[in-house]
Amino acid sequence: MNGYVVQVENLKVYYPTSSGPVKAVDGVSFNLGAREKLGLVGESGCGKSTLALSLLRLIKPPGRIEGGRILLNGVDLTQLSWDKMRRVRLNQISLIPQGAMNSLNPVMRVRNQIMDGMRAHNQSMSRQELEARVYETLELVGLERNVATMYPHELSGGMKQRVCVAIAISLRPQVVVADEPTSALDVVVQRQVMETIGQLQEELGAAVILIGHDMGLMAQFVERLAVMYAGRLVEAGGIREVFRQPLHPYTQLLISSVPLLDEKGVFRGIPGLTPSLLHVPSGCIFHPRCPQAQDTCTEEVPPLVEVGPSRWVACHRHEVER
Amino acid sequence: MAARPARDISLIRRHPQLITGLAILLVLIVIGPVGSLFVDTKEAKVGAALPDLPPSARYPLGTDTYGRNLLPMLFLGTPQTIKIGLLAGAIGLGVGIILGFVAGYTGGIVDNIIRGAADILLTVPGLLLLVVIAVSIKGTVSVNMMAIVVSILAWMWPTRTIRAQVLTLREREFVRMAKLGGMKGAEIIVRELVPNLLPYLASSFVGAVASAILATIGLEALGLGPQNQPTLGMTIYWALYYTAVLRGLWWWWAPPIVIIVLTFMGLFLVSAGLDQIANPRLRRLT
Amino acid sequence: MQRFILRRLGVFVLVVWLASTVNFIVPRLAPVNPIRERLLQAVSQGGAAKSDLEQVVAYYEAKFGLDQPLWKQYLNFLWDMLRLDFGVSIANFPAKAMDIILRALPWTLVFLTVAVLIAFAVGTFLGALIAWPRAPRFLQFLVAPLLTLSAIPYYLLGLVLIFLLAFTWRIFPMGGGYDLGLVPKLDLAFLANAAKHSILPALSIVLSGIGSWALGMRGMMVSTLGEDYIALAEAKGLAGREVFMRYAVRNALLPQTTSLALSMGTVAAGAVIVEVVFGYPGVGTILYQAIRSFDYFVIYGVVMMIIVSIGLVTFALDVLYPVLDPRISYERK
Amino acid sequence: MTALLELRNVTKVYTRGTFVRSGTVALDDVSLSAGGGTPAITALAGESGSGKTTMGLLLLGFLTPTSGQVLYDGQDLRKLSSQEWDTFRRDVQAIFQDPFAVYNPFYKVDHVLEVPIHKFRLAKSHAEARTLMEQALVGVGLRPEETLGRYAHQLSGGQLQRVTVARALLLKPRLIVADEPVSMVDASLRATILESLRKLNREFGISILYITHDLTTAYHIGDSIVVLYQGSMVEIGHVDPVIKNPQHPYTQLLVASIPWPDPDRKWQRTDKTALWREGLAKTAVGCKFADRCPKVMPMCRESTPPFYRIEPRRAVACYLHRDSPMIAAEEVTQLAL
Repeated sequence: MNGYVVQVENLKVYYPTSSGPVKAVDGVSFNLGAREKLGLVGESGCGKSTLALSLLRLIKPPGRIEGGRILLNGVDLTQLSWDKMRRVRLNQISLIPQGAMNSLNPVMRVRNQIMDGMRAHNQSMSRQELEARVYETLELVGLERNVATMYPHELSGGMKQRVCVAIAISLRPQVVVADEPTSALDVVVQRQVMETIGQLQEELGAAVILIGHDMGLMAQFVERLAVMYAGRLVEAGGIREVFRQPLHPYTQLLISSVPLLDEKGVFRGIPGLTPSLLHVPSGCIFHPRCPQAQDTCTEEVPPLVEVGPSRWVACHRHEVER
Repeated sequence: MAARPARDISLIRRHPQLITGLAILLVLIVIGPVGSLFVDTKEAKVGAALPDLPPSARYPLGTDTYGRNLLPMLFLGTPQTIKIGLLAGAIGLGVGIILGFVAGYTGGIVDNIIRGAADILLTVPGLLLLVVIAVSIKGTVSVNMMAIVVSILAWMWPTRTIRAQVLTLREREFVRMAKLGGMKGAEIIVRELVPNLLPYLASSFVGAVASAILATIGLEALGLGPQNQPTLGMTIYWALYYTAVLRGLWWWWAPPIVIIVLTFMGLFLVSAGLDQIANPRLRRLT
Repeated sequence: MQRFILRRLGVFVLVVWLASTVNFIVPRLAPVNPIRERLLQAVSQGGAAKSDLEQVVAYYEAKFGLDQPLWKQYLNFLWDMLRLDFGVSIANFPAKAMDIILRALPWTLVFLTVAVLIAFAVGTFLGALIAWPRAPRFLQFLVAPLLTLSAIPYYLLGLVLIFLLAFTWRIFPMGGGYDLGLVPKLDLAFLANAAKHSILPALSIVLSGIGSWALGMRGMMVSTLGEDYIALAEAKGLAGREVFMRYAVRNALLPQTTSLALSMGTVAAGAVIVEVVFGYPGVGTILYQAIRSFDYFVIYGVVMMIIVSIGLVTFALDVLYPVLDPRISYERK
Repeated sequence: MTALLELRNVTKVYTRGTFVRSGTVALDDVSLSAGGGTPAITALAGESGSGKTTMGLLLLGFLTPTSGQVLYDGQDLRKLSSQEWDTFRRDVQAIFQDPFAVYNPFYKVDHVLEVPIHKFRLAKSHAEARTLMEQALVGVGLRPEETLGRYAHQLSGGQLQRVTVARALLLKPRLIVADEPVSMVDASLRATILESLRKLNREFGISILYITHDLTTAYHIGDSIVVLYQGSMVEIGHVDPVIKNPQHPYTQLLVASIPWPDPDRKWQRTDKTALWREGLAKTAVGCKFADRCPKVMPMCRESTPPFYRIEPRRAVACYLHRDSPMIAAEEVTQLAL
């Protein structure tokens, strides 16, 4: 085992529709080191949520994992039986959901929603042990003990999301997948929840995959960043390298479209429309909107090439430099 | 209103429930008048034939203790029961639309009163209130009067469903955008709300017709229907009255039950199909 | 929480008041007061109990004090209703309407509650299973038969059952509450016989009920399974059984219980006619006989008793609801 | 100089329950003017529950205040004659948050453009109406042949939002209330929409009330800014000083919580209590932010702080600035123009 807790190789997740397959994830590969904070950024419709769900094999039919492997500590999750996979969830890899608002069972107290997860994975724990563990986890996410007996409708948005975080870390998993955990929250509460996840990551030593579209949040939280566009990885690298000199034209435009404080009133967007995953453009998927597109870009699909220590990009312009 | 685009024709083709439901209902509506062409409806009178004859070539559905030929009785009775259902359903829907819109659109106290009345009346066994009313109307009840009596309790479900829809639609931004576009009051209801309500209006109508027919047959089975009309419910009442079941005259009560069951299945399939159009997330039944 | 119960109690009182008002007003609306007309007609026919009927007319005159102002009559009427004194039965004078009804009520309550509970429980569970993706596939073939069953009104299904199970194959008695020779008393033999007689009527309600409850529940489950909390439950690695029972069914049960409360009216109405079809000695048959003989006081009595008991059941369900759904009982802080 | 639209001492309480009225106070005695002389873009910033959307709906006449008045050209909205109401509708338009919700699924997207043209009689013939629509669409960077004749579900969120902006371009009202116009649109498409809004203001002299929870877009597009906290205004002034050097503790917390897209510019250290005690019951008397305020003083809990003018065109409702001159509420609203 080469120090990677998760290795994704050429993962493909398609949604068959009457007019052809929607290629939500079309051959994505990346690695996640133990205790590492990896960001997965992309705009809506780029397949990042599908990727998150596929890591826990939670793709709902008609969606299917078409190909590729997902290795968790060397074990290929795509081959596991339904029940074996169930035992891996929460135990080794857990999910912090996006829709905090109604991810909790409205008719069940917070305590039971944390306990049933733990009980599902080790029946041996006694009731007192479970109860103690619940209070301990609530404290970890900065919630008072009385929250345990409350129902979800009595909690604020931020508190609900922190209960979801508590559930996700209740069995000390090795990997936590956070699928846009704060997209529905206000900026102050967002910071609060993100700082909670950050502290827990250090204390518990779990690897975190943060999935989202907010470049600012990525800059504040993650160590390595991977950029997704229309179902494919276009760039990956250390957070500072990607921000200092983004290699892929899409990443460059993405970073420049996030307004900074010093240039008031200057807006930079990305021309054109996000491509449909049904009729994927030929060659490089970004070529219709890419200001530096050349002929080769429209014909060949640029492979993801390593241009530096764990520094990847999928763009014909960078093949030449190799 | 803008002509419905092609989109809707393909929509219906993709909904088998709606089509089978409509087909069943169409057959039931047509069976009466068409059937009567081939059979002498005068034989549906008392004494037209020997009593209690089992089905035979001459009398395909046999005869009852009154000596009435049951086949023409069925051809005359079916359209009448359906007519009562449609009439009461229409009245129920009409009242339901008015109350549903008023409650949904105005809100406040008016909404609470209407919603409260509808919910309370739904829990009360409406049939019994109808019994009290029907019993008090001396003399023979006509088919139309039957429809009116039954419609007294057919408006609650339509009011509930339409009110719920109006409440959700009213909050939608496109209503505000219409107001910003210069539209006011009634025009907003007609041009913005009603087109989105059509599937719900149709399925409420189907629901009202179903509950009206159920109530009608209930009243008639208790003998409170039109005495001289061969409606499905009355046929069953006479069959009960003359203990046809115990005497094994199955051909007297079985056909009306088959027709009634087909009617309800047709209505159910149509309303399920319409709900499917209204929100495609509901998976198809079969 | 108390405010919620008070409101539901208010609804119950309103229902009872509504029922008694309808009973009071409707006969007076008709061109000729039907009760009065029926009495005079009975008296004029003479017949053996001529003197009894004259007493009934006198009783009726005194009781309703037709000369008194309408509102005074109304108040008397309401007072009688509260005391459940529905007056005297015209058909079998001098028996009090209330006594006749009380004799029949237990029959109805027993067989109806048992049938409805079984239908609701089995139907709801079956509907939930049909909607559950990981349930056995053959369940999908149940949808069509369930649809047919739910399309048949109870009493018509009863007719079919009598013909098949009683007339042709003679497994169950043809009808009635107990064998003719027996005298109703609370011993085992009688109770067993009564139970045997109640099976077909109960079965007609159960079979038809299962159909409609299953389809209702299936619809609720389909929308519940799309919720985020189901996705998180699966992400927690909970066993399928637990996600099904404590997350999906538990939440889909809420609207299902509301529709149970709302359907009480139609269920009771259907049961009345089932009793008529089976000649089962419940309040339904009493009502049927009262209608045929235009025995008004008994009719109003039966109508009031059924409405009041259904009102009680609905009130009980309403009070039970906050127990199922915590969001209702706890006022938001 | 009377503003086109003005909220004067408006309080709005949403009540629930028929018999026992339990209400939540959305707006607490707020005064604000919009659309005055020089057409400006006023940003109205606050978190969810701060009452910013309620203010927008009040200005648009979709809600009536529990107390206080909503004035159009100095006249109370409720007293406008039907004819005056039409000119009010003509002058004040809106852009809403959810691009899809604004389109009635029954009609094509053209409906949203055709209705106002017809109702406000902007074109004499169908052909003229068509050209008006096409010009407006081109004005927001859309190709008419790819947009008109389509249903909303056939277009993307970004395209639909631009059609709504084109609608405003078409009508050229005097004031637009834009409630979170870009929050549901991807960052890459936001630029074109914000650009069109600024064009509406700079080239066509349309004042814009830009309602948002995102201070960065407020900074980039707004001229002046009003910061709201739980139904009350806490800071008001030109957008540059307020964001770069916030004075009210709540505004400071908001600015400190912005995740800057720069790995070397980490979240500023802030006081833990301010960050964590979110969602607590608000104190009845005194400053609403007192429970979370790191610099809270006894006087903050005794009475509600008035506005203090700390710069010619800037005011803060906080006792920390009690030595600056007080400023009356009516005058404060002028600062936002």
